[in-house]
Amino acid sequence: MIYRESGQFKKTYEADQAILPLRTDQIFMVGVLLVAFLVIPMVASNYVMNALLLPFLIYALAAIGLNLLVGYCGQISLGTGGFMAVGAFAAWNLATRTELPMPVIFLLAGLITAGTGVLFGLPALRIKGFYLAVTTLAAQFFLIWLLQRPWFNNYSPTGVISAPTVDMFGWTVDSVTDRYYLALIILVIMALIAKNIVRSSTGRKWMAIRDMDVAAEIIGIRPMATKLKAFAVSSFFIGIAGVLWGFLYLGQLEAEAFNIYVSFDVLFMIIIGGLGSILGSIIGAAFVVLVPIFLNVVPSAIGLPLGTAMISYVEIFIFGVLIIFFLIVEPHGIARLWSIVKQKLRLWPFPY
Amino acid sequence: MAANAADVTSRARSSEVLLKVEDVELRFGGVRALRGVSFEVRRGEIFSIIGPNGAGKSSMLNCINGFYHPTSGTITYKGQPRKAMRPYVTASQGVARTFQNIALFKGMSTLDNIMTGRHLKTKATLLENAFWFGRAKREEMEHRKFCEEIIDFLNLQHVRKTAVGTLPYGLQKRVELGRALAAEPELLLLDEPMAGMNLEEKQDMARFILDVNDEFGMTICLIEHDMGVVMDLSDSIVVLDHGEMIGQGTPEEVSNDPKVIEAYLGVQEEGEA
Amino acid sequence: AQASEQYLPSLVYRTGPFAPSGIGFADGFADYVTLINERDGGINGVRIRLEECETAYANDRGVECYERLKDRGNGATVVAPLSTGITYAVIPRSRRDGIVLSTMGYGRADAAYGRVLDNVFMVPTTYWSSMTATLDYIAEQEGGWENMRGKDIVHAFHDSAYGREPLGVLRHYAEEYGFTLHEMAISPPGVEQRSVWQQIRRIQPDWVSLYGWGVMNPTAIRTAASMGIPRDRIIGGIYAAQDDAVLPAGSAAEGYKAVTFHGPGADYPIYDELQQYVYDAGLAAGDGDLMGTIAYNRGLINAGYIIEAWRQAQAEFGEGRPVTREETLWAWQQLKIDEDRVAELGMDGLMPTVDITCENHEGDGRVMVQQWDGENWNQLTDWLDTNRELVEGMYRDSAMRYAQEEGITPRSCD
Amino acid sequence: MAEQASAQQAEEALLSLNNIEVVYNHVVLVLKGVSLEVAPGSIVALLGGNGAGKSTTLKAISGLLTGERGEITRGNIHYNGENVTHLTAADRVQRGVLHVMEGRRVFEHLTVDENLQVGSYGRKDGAAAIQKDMEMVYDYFPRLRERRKSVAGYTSGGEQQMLAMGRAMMARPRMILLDEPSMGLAPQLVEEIFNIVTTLRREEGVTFLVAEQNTNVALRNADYGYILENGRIVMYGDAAQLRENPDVKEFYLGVSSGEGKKSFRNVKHYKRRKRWLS
Amino acid sequence: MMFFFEVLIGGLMSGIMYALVALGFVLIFKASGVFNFAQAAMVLFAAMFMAGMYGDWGVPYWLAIPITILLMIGLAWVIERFVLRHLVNQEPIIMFMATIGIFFAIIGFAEIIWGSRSRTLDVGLPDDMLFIGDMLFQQYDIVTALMVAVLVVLLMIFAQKTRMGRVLRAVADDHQAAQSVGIKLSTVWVVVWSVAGVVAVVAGIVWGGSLGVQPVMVDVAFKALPVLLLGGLTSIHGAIIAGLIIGAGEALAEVYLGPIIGGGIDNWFAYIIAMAFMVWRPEGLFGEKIIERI
Ligand SMILES: Nc1ncnc2c1ncn2[C@@H]1O[C@H](COP(=O)(O)OP(=O)(O)OP(=O)(O)O)[C@@H](O)[C@H]1O
Ligand SMILES: Nc1ncnc2c1ncn2[C@@H]1O[C@H](COP(=O)(O)OP(=O)(O)OP(=O)(O)O)[C@@H](O)[C@H]1O
Ligand SMILES: [Mg+2]
Ligand SMILES: [Mg+2]
Repeated sequence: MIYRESGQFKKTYEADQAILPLRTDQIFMVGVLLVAFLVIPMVASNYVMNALLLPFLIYALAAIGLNLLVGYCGQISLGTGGFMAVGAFAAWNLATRTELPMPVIFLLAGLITAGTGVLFGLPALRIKGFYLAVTTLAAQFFLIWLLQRPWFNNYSPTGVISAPTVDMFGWTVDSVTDRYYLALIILVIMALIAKNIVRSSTGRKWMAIRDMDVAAEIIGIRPMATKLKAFAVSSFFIGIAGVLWGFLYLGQLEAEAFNIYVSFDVLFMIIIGGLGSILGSIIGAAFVVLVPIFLNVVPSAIGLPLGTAMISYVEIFIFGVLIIFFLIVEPHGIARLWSIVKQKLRLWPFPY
Repeated sequence: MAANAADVTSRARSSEVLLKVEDVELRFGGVRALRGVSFEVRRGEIFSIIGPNGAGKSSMLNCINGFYHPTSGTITYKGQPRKAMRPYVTASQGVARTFQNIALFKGMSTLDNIMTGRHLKTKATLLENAFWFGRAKREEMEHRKFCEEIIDFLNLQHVRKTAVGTLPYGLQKRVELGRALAAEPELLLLDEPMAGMNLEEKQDMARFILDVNDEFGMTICLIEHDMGVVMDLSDSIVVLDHGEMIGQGTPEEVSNDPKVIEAYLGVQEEGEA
Repeated sequence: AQASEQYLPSLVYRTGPFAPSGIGFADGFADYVTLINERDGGINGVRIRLEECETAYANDRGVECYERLKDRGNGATVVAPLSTGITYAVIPRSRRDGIVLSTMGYGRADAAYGRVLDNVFMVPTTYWSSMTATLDYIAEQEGGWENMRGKDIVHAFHDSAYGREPLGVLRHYAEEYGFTLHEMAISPPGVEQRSVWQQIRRIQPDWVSLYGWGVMNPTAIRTAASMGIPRDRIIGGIYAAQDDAVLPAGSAAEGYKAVTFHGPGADYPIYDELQQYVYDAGLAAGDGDLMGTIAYNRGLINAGYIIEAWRQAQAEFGEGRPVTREETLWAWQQLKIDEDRVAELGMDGLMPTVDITCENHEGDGRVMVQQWDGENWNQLTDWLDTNRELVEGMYRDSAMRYAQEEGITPRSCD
Repeated sequence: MAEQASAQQAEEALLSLNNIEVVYNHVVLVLKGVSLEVAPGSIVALLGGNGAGKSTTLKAISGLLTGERGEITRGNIHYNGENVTHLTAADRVQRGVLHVMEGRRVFEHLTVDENLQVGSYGRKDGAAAIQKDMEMVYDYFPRLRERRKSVAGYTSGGEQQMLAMGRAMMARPRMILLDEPSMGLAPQLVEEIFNIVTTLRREEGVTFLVAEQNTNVALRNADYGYILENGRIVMYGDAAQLRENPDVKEFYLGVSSGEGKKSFRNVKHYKRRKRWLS
Repeated sequence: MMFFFEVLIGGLMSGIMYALVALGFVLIFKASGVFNFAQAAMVLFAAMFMAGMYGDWGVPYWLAIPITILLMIGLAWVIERFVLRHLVNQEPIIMFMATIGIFFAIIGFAEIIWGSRSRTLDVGLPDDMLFIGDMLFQQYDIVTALMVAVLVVLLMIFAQKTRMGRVLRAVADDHQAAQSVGIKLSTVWVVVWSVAGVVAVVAGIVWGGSLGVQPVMVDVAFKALPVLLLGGLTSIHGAIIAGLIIGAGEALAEVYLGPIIGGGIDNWFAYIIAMAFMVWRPEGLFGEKIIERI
């Protein structure tokens, strides 16, 4: 019985209500954070930080945001790319047109995205399920179109714009390590916020709407307010992720780059990772960011004589197969798989 | 349970009419689910609606809590007549209910389901929740305590953290009752709370219902097909058939009403469970 | 062996929505490198090690490729990002790393003004330059600028910054010469354009400038044909000049014109050598049926520029060893490839000459007009000169604004 | 001992479960070795409290576990002499085993009529026969006839329950697994359902395995009964015999020795259950 | 005025082309309650095989098309066997996700065989201008419209006149209950996916003929989705009618509204039409009513 919960009695509801009630999990989490904050910056190469960890952290943030909406509130959205773009362009315009300090810009960009999210969430009162999912594509296509209007990129001839350097409370976030730290800190804080929200009454209301909106309404939950709140909070997260994507990771912004496939990628993350799980969002982001790169690198690393194109085709194929495979093994995502493993460990060495 | 039912003035069955249904008519296209139904529910009583399948019992509850809107007729609650209003408004006025086809939040644990019942009593804002400070934490602990009492009361301790979707049917019914109780309603609508239970479980359930009614003076409006239960628990009964009210009165009156016997009860087989 | 190899990362897009254009380029690029390695044993004996990385034309994957490859081998010295988006993302990175960016026609047009971004090169042309030449050609067809007054010119463009990029030049000319410019946006990806071309048909334009990308091009040509708009009055911009713009359109594309910055077809000495050293040796990168296509030719000349720059760096800093980033940068900053050198390379008429100075990172920007006859691209004009005065002013203004935003002090070129 | 009994009767039984173990989600062990058998043409009742595993047992028999991520990890199921443990649900229906699931499960978007027609999906005996059976169902449940053109999703709970039952009858199965058929039905209809059950058995030789909470009615109509607690069979025997068993009387029939029926009002506070085994 | 009609008719024609793709979605939604994202990939897959067999192997079209149809049936079988079967009774979003997995797997597979170069696909549909009075038509459109009309009639017969329609709806409503009455989900799914495959072949021919066969063909799906929404996810004739509405609306908006707000607006305009409409009628024009009961 490696993973034990016995012997850990909680004396207060507070302790039971904690984010990680089990000692084992607490130690594990502290370990992960220590590694993330201390070990990785020391050992990871520039490439790993720059091209793998940064996008991973940022996508994880976006995935958490989307999971709040889809996984917790049950409103499927395919507009993530569009909302990321709103965040990014809002921040860029604020940064170039005003003198506001960066942290304020980040916050405002998040709020602007939240507002946009609310606007496009309005139909959700009437429209449900896949119908809603498809209507959110309206947001995706409209927002990208809108942000391509020259005003939003200050009449840049190419439509692509360079992101300014981020300056947080006097800390110039310039080197790779700096950018990694900033993304990590924001992710940790936001993940904590997300966790707080979902374990609170707000989170329960969302889940109630997700599981059965009519019943939720009958026990007194206002569907509109609750759904819109989910759209707002989710978009806030996604907007911030968009800012980080442009400002910290790519260093440039281009509306077209936040296309529908970005939305799908983020949706994969939460489904592969686990709907309705903050941890799942993070695992899912790791999966979707890292697996294709891994698949892309492996053939040449083991000396398979495949051309670039063939590697990509195979990569696409295997990626599709892996998605299916994971869904079949555990439709509720890797996070659920993980908790089943924990349950098994609890019973170990007995099978059931 | 907390003695938070202070607003219930009298624990005895009072003569105050809590709910008055007048001439309610409900139509779905050609289907007349309710045809001119009128009755009164007094504060603190256990009131039952019975009738054959498809008589319009569930529809009546749906009208009371605002999920359906009567085509005509009025419903007066706490002295206030009302027309179309959304169910969540009704809920905020102290009406809670359980459903015939279980309507639990399947992906959530038993505890969370019951906690959602408390949500009308939470004041914490989104920001407080996000940072887990101020009212957020305090309220959470208070409600948790309250819900734990309900869980104890309903004997659900062992499934506190289990997702309700996989619970057996009978337990789900109990969780649903818990969720409704958590709202500390003034009027509790129960739609076949004992369907799918065996006798022992029904006895427990009957006990719960009597207790909430006795101890907190909660008014209860019950639909049930088990006549044993209905006759034993109810203070008064209405009988519906094909949307029409065919009988009304105390259990004795109703069970001796030939019209009711013909339409619903059939030849009385005493001892039938 | 590795130490004596010159490492060359190649960011390609052999998959994704724009793969049809990407494949030809990647093949040409790789085949040219193979040719140099096989025929000459490399540059003065320094073999070139090419490594491809698939970007699928996506910015984030491009960045990942850049980061993955930049320190491989003995270090990347030059990168061709092959997409405007990726270019923007790697500009700051490449400046930090001291790596040269070779962006052929795409990317930041204002990088052509060399004082601000010293490591980015727009060789051999930009949208702006090429548009001035296109208008010149049109005017010439109409019998001189004086006849342009009152003419209707449609710019049918990919509704994105790419398509809008030449608008500045067009508007400038429209005002100066009094023709009417109709701006017709086509929403990407452009799979259905009927209503746009119905409008264009109604205008009865004298000329149509087409700035499409990907599937938009063939669809535009097909739809135009179905509306009876004469194809020889449609002139594609440099990225609407693609074999994939005309082939799927079938016979509808006959007569379609396009501007390119290189000669058409495969009728150059270098192709004989490619045949001999690359194809016959079974070393070709692709199926071998893309030789002479526009994308392939672009791959060839992009590789040609890169290798010429290395050659010149070796000549300056010592032959027979791989050159460093600084040396490569130096070489690019004075890259000169004159007609004789082009001929020596076997690319006479295929590759435009280059003359980089401190201030001018483009060269003379010359392009030519080609026409599709249903089978092949035919050269219609010789190299056309571009309006240097206009575009260089535009480059400077834009670059200086960028420098100010970014806090870059433009270097002195005196 | 259940195992022994089943081994002896294995030949005669239409259906026999042999030491079945069911696990949900790879971790939750629900049935812990259930063995039972059903003789052809008999009515067998499966009793037990909430969560005892009745529905799980029926799903194991009909092959509907897979959709719930459950699997049979041990034991086997024989139907009509054939090992059906690993057949698909549709194959079992084809062999004549039909499952009326708990919770109604009608096709919400189809009308009552259409639901019944879908019920006859596997039949090959022509439209006339199907039409005749539909009339038969409507004769049993006149309430359904009134609502035959309504979308099933909008019918009342009891109407749906009748529909589920009627839909199963449309398939003309050899064996029907009924999961709480009386749930939500008015008292006379409960009787009616069991009348139908006995009629079908008598006239068509249909075999029934009924999971039922309404112990009284179930045992009155059944030939044989099994009592399931906590995933195990804790008691079995002839229905009549079970009805006389003091424990069954107290816990399932509500008649504790001598006192007769108690009013629900007078039941003692939350009596803790006594369990045979656990 | 003439111009208006020309735009209108052009729009209607494009709408029919969108509807053709939307039809594939409708079929599978009808049969499993799942929005099949892979439909677009199936169109590309079919087109790549037809064009590839013709271009690389010299197989004539009259042979390549039936082979491709067989291939689509094989594909349906594989998908059922290796994907759907294992996801019976899962929530729709999970199955939806799986179809995205299928999307990648089939595109990857087709590209492994045929690469991602663009190819032409010209099965010889007539492609000339046609003037009726002053108005300009295309023969290609007329042929396409006829093909779609035939297809729709056949599909409606398939879905409504046979028992199949009822069975499909039953399966979509509740997989488990359908199994419990003896419906073989595997058969139903193989049949429906095969039919959707055949629709994909037709769409592949029509769209491949106009765009060439290249990866971006999958983006046509995004034009078909608003049509799907507006028509209702379950309605075959809805797809056609909505196609006409969306096609006309989009074309008119592009011409009369686009220039005012600056740009090509047809990408999102159709979605806005669909969305606005659905706020009024959440299940689309002819979609199955969403049942809300408690
Ligand atoms: N899908 C599932 N996943 C996990 N556990 C499950 C699942 N379905 C049922 N269970 C568990 O299996 C046990 C038996 O459930 P089952 O539904 O068979 O009981 P039952 O005897 O039918 O009860 P009831 O009379 O309330 O219907 C319960 O403890 C339940 O929690
Ligand atoms: N939304 C609706 N649309 C159409 N008909 C409806 C709707 N709701 C209820 N009905 C019909 O109204 C009648 C009454 O239904 P109701 O659910 O109230 O019955 P009930 O008395 O609760 O029966 P049961 O005991 O079977 O639950 C039924 O015939 C039902 O089909
Ligand atoms: Mg009811
Ligand atoms: Mg059960």
